[in-house]
Amino acid sequence: MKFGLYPGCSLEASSREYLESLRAIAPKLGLEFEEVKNWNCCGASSAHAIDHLFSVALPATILAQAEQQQLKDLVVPCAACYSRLAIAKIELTENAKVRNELQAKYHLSYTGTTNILTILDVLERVITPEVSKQLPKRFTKNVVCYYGCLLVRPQRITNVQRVEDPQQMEEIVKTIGAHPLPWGMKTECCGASFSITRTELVGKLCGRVLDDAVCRGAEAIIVACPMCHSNLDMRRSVIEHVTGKKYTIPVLFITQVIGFALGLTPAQLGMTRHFVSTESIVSTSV
Amino acid sequence: MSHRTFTITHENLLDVLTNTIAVGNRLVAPVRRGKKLFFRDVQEVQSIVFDFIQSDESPKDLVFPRVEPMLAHEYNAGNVYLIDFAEKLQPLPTILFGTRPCDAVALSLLIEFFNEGVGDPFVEQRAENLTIISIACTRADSYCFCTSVGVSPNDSRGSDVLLTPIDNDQYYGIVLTEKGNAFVKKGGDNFIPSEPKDVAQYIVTLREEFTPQEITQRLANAFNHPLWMDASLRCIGCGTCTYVCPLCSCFDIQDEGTQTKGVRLRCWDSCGFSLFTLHTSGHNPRHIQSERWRQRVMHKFSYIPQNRNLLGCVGCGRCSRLCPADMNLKEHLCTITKEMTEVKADR
Amino acid sequence: MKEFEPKIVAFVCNWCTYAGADLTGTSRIHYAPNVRVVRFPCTGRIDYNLIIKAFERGADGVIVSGCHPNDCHYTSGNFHARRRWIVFRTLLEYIGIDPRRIIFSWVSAAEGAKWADLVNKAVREIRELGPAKEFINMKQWYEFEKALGGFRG
Amino acid sequence: MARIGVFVCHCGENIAATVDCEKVAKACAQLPGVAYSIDYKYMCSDPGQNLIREAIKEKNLTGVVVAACSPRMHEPTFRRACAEAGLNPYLCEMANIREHCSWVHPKSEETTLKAIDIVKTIIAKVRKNQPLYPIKVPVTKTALVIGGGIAGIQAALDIANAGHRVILVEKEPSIGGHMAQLSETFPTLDCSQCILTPRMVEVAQHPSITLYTYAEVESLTGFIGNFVARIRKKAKSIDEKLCTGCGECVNACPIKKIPSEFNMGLGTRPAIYIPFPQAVPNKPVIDRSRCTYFRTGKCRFCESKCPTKAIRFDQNDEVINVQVGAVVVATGFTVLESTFFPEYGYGQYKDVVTGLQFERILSASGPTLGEVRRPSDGAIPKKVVFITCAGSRDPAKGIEYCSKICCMYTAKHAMLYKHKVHDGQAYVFYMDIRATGKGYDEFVRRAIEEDHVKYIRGRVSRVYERNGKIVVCGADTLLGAEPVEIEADMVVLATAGVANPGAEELAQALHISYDRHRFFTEAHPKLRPVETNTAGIFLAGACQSPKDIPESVGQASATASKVVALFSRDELTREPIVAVVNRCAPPLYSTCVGCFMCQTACPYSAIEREELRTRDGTLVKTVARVNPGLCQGCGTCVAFCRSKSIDLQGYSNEQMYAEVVELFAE
Amino acid sequence: MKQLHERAHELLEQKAVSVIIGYGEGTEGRVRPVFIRTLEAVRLLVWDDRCRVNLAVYLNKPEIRKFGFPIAVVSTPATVRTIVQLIAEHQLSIGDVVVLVRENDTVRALIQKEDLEQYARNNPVIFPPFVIEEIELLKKMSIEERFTYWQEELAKCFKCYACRAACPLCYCEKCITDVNQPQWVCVAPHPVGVFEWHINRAMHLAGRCIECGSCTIACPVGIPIALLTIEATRVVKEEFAFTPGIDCNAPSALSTFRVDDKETFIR
Repeated sequence: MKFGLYPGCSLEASSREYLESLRAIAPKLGLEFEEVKNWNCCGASSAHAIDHLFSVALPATILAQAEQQQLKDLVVPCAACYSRLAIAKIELTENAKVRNELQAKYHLSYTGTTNILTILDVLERVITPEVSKQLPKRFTKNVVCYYGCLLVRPQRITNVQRVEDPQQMEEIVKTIGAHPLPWGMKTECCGASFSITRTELVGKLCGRVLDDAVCRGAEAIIVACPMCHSNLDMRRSVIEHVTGKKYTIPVLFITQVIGFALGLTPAQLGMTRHFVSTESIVSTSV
Repeated sequence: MSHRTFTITHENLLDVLTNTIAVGNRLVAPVRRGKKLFFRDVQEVQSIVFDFIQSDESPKDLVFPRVEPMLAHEYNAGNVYLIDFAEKLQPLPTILFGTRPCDAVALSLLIEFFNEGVGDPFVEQRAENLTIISIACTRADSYCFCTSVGVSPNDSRGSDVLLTPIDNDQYYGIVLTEKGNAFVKKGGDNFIPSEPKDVAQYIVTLREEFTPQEITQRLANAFNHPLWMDASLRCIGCGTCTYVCPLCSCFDIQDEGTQTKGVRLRCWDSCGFSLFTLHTSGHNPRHIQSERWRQRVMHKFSYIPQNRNLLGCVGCGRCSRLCPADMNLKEHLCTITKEMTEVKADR
Repeated sequence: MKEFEPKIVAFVCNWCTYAGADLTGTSRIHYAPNVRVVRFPCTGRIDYNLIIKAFERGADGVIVSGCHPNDCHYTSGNFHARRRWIVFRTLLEYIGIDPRRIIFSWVSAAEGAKWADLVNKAVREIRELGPAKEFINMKQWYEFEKALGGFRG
Repeated sequence: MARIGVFVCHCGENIAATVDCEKVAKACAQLPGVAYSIDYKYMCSDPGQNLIREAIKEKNLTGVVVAACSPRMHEPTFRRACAEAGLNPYLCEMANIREHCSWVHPKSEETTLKAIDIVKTIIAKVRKNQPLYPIKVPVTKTALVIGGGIAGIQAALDIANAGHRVILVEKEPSIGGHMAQLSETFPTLDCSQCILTPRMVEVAQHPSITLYTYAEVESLTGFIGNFVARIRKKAKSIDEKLCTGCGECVNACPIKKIPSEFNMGLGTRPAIYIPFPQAVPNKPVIDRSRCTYFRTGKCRFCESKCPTKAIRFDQNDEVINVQVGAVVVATGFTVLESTFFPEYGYGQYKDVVTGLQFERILSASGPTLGEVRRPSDGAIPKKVVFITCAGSRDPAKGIEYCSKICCMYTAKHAMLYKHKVHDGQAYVFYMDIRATGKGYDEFVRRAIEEDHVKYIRGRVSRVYERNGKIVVCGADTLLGAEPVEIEADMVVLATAGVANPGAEELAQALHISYDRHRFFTEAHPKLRPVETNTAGIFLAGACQSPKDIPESVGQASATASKVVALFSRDELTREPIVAVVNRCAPPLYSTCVGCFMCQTACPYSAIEREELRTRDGTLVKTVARVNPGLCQGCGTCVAFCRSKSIDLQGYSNEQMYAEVVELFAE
Repeated sequence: MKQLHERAHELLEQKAVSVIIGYGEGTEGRVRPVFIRTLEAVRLLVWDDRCRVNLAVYLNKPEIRKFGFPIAVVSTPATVRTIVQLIAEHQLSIGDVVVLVRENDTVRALIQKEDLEQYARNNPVIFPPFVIEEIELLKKMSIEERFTYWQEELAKCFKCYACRAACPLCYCEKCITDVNQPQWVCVAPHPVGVFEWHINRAMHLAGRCIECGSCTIACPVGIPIALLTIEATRVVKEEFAFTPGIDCNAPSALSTFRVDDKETFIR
């Protein structure tokens, strides 16, 4: 199965392991990716707060390029990038005014033929019951799936069924043997880009997430967003400082746990790059 | 000019017509409006169309307009005042140029019809002021059937001047009436006197499909023939055929106005309309379309000949050309002559 | 020369605008005398043909007014009327008749002042537009007839 | 030729001050058809009216125009005067030269000319007036009440007590409705059942009331005074005459675990059941969808235990047609279930309940016998959070309106909880407290001040379960929007009151209108709050909008008085201002071609289909017919009809046309 | 054409229909409506690009109805929509008409509601280029130019009512123009009478016109008369999202409403 791919900046830098693990599992699942050529910033976290038209123009450039490459389905692993691209697509297809302005100002043309998919949409398609039967390993951990905000919201854009209690990630991890637990922080905010400006706040918010995960007996938190990951993983010391508790629970990308079940090594999956040790997972899984 | 026959070049003819307008005559001639050809008031002679087989509209409303105000009335404080438009009518001297001979024949019959008996002051006054310059037919199409109804492509009846296009962009003309003479006189040197010529070679030949007598005879006993129904199934009941017919003369009197003031109008009507013969009681003696179609054919080809010894048709073919349902009168008449032979009256 | 005084006819519903115009009266609010009111049970009853007739007979403007949406005495007559007007207005414009000559409005039984205001504005606006020339043109066939001896296109 | 009399009123100085009335009268005298024209100081006075009466007789008038004030004022007066003189009242019209002329223009020539214009147009109209005769419709003096909740019960009793017959239809096996489910009622805290039960019994025993429970109205045809209702009596599977209500069968039923509707799913019931102990009628029904016998063909335990042999497995639904003169719709409402709320856990947490469920928990006859115990583990909750406006006043959820009763019952819930669990803590999250009723605000204050219920002004963003607790995350907007997190044992959602699931279908069956929330629409929000737009159909209770008990009862009595007023006459007389489909001579019979596109234009569903036949019975065509009993005379169909086959009496095409044309006649 | 002949043969042989309304060769290369009632006559049927006139008009004609339903009609997409609209307007019932259509080079017979509606939905009426040109031309005009344009065009009208007769949706037994109490439409073909007639025609077809163009084809004096009803239908489509002729149960666009219909023009 071939998909277009828009990695975005995080996947090339702070969350390299996300892209590495995705590229690592791809051949085993029969996935092929064609990267959008000459891609630019999606504008996440700041553009939409400054200039609406510009915030659409940035992702629109990417969409126009994807369309030129005739990429029918475009995977956007980063939740923030996904949100920007999906919003831009809706603006471009439904808002004639914006479309015309963009055309006039930036000479962008996009007809809406490219679909935008989250990483979950892709995995859901390729991890069929047959695939799950043939996995060399099983990831039999108690886990909590953490969606954060942008994967599911706003509902108008994402079309997620149970917006406060999504199930997509749970269904995927179940197929590789994990036991997803019900919990309360599934779609709470991690603090996202406040990580830089108000690190304490991120500590507080992520603390709640970790607290709930731990007290439910989870052994790992599964994420599909580089921002969520870095806040829960990289900011662990700040979190512990704020809450005054210690947490050892590792935070894994969904691509990593799948890679694990596919028999890939932690190094192949970039697990060695994590701040919080993933040893507990690696050593005990079968 | 003493001769009754002449020649004139196309260019000179246009000059004459321009001059006619300049001296205050009204010139009506065939002009195009979109894809259609109408007789309209002409200011620029360049707009006159010469190359055509038949116009879409007939020139009949020059004498029998589609709307004719006949009188106006007013009620005021117990008194009624009347204005008779027949008295007020002052038609401009009008040159009708470029009609086909069949139309000229039709106009003469129409005028004759209206002037029968007490006469019709409206038609009469208009006819008096009308000079008809017709041009003989050098072409015809399959809808034309003048020769079958006793009219010829260069019929001179009804025309004041009859022109025939001959070689070298010239016309050979015959002056037929005093009015025609007056017209030619005003044209002065442009008209070159000529000896009478035989111009038959220029005139289109049209096969005679049947004779008027044949039709009239067949129709006399054909009232209840099933052919009427079969032939008129596709007729949708509009008034196109009657309104474009140069001879159809049925009209409807309409009053417009209020309690105190109004005007009486004479408007065209059509025997094809379902309301044409509707009685107040709700009864309609011609209640289906086939009966109306039969009426139209019978009227033109049986009743009029019986009463007036002429046909109500000149074979111009407009009704067939313009019929939205392709009701072809010539074809129909041929069928009648062929198929109605054995049918006896079964009433 | 005397200023052009437009003739305007107002088609109003009995329950809202007619009552509103009554209120204008009881409130003694003066307004321009150019308008003549025709009372209908409901705006839903107003036939577009009557609007045409008014113009043909010499109106320079027409006011059509009834109950505000959701206030119709018959619940939905005004909604039906509104739909009819949307189409009628567009068609008139398409055929070349200035839609500004027809003024549509909602005036409730409580809006006496609005009625006076509506009439005054309508008179002012139509005065600026001048006589309804489109319909005057159409009626000229009558003069034409006298001059040329027959109406023809 | 018409002989019209024109009577120009001076109205003292009201008209005469600015309009030259004499001139108006003189001008009108010149018009065609005017036989008599006069001005007078006060036309509405006795001498004035006499003037008209005399003129009608002496001048043999065929029409009357009174140029005076607004027809909305005195049209009935002058029409009556004409009738007294033997002239059909509908041949009299008024020209409004006061409100529309003398009062709004200064004294001037122009004002007088306008007055003449106004009178002229009305004369033109009267020339085309036709005599009309009031429409008389007989009245069947039986009322159909749909819904046996407190509103339906009250309406039925009031109508029956006025001496009329009532048919009460209830779709559940027992009457009582939501009120029967309530524990105690605000603001007096009297027991709901205790005040309701006597009324239920009264209904059952009333000689004028026929009660059909477990029955539904399928369709309604006809019009005011003359409806025919089709009622489906669902098979109860018992012979009610034989059944004594002993309950042996209920005990015998092996299927016990069916969630009880009456207890809002918190308790269970068997397949043959009496919904609650005080049910009326107190006889069981078999729920065929759950009964083992009906599902598998075996069992019949109940039959074997029945001492009177009253079980009837072979009973069929019975469909009856009843003739009624009026219909009261009192079908009530329902509340949103907790599954509706994503942020409150989609109903997945057992201890997040709706207000109605909490009523059952509080109720002495409820699943916990009145002890406050939470559904998940039966523990007594020590911390209960009440969330008001769950769904209500939330445009994003599609329920913009206030459900009206939640503030009060939440205060009641919190109070009753505190009364039963003395060491418990109750929190109420609220947007505003709407306690606008007699004793209502005092009641809420009591909850706060005496029972120490903690009211927190703010919305709850999320509820989730953790370690057997329900964590409620919200904000206290009175404390600077500080986030609040409460680990509660139980959460009660005051979920929005919404229309019943079948409301739309019922409205369509009855031909009444409903709003976009599917609540039935009243004829006028202020002046006709209990009538619908369909004459003869009335509303009571929460089917129109959420209501508390006193309001429902009040509205039910109001409705009853409307019905009784309708039944006080043997015949209804209606203004003949109705639309009529034309008839003409054969073979056309009518110019109507039966496109029936007018049907949707009619707000009253008054346009029916009528088959036109020749004398020998051959069908000519099917055309529209306006039912004069239903038509209210708006004329929308008239303007719509392409072939002008419908006309409105009193505002006919000829009349309106004449008026318009006359305006411009010189 | 061969398929059509086979189908027609089959229908007549099985007595499934009383008559087949189709196109046959006319005069001067024109096609004309033909009414096939016998097996021998089936060969007269032709079906090519000339077959544009909407034959549904004959379904309203009493003489044709007398043959008895079901009747088969050789149909263009516009004819199908017309038949659906006639069903919606209670002039025909499902099963009265066997609708012969061309689909992917085969001839199909549509009878059932779903089939008719599906075909109608999938096969919109396509305007010939000159109509689109004319529409664009009018769009660009100022209101005064449009007035002049229409005055010139309508001046040709002599009220032969070919437009009415050719329109399958003008089935009233008494047309408004024939109503004289009161005289809504002046009978005379003077400018006022002509204006009244055409505005009424457009209003009456608003939200009903299938845009088949039969009226324009029929007009003997060449008025682009369909433009008016096309415009009326355009407004209805744009303002009320209503397309006629695709739903056998649709009510009329003008006898229904939405509470949020546009009212920017109302004060």
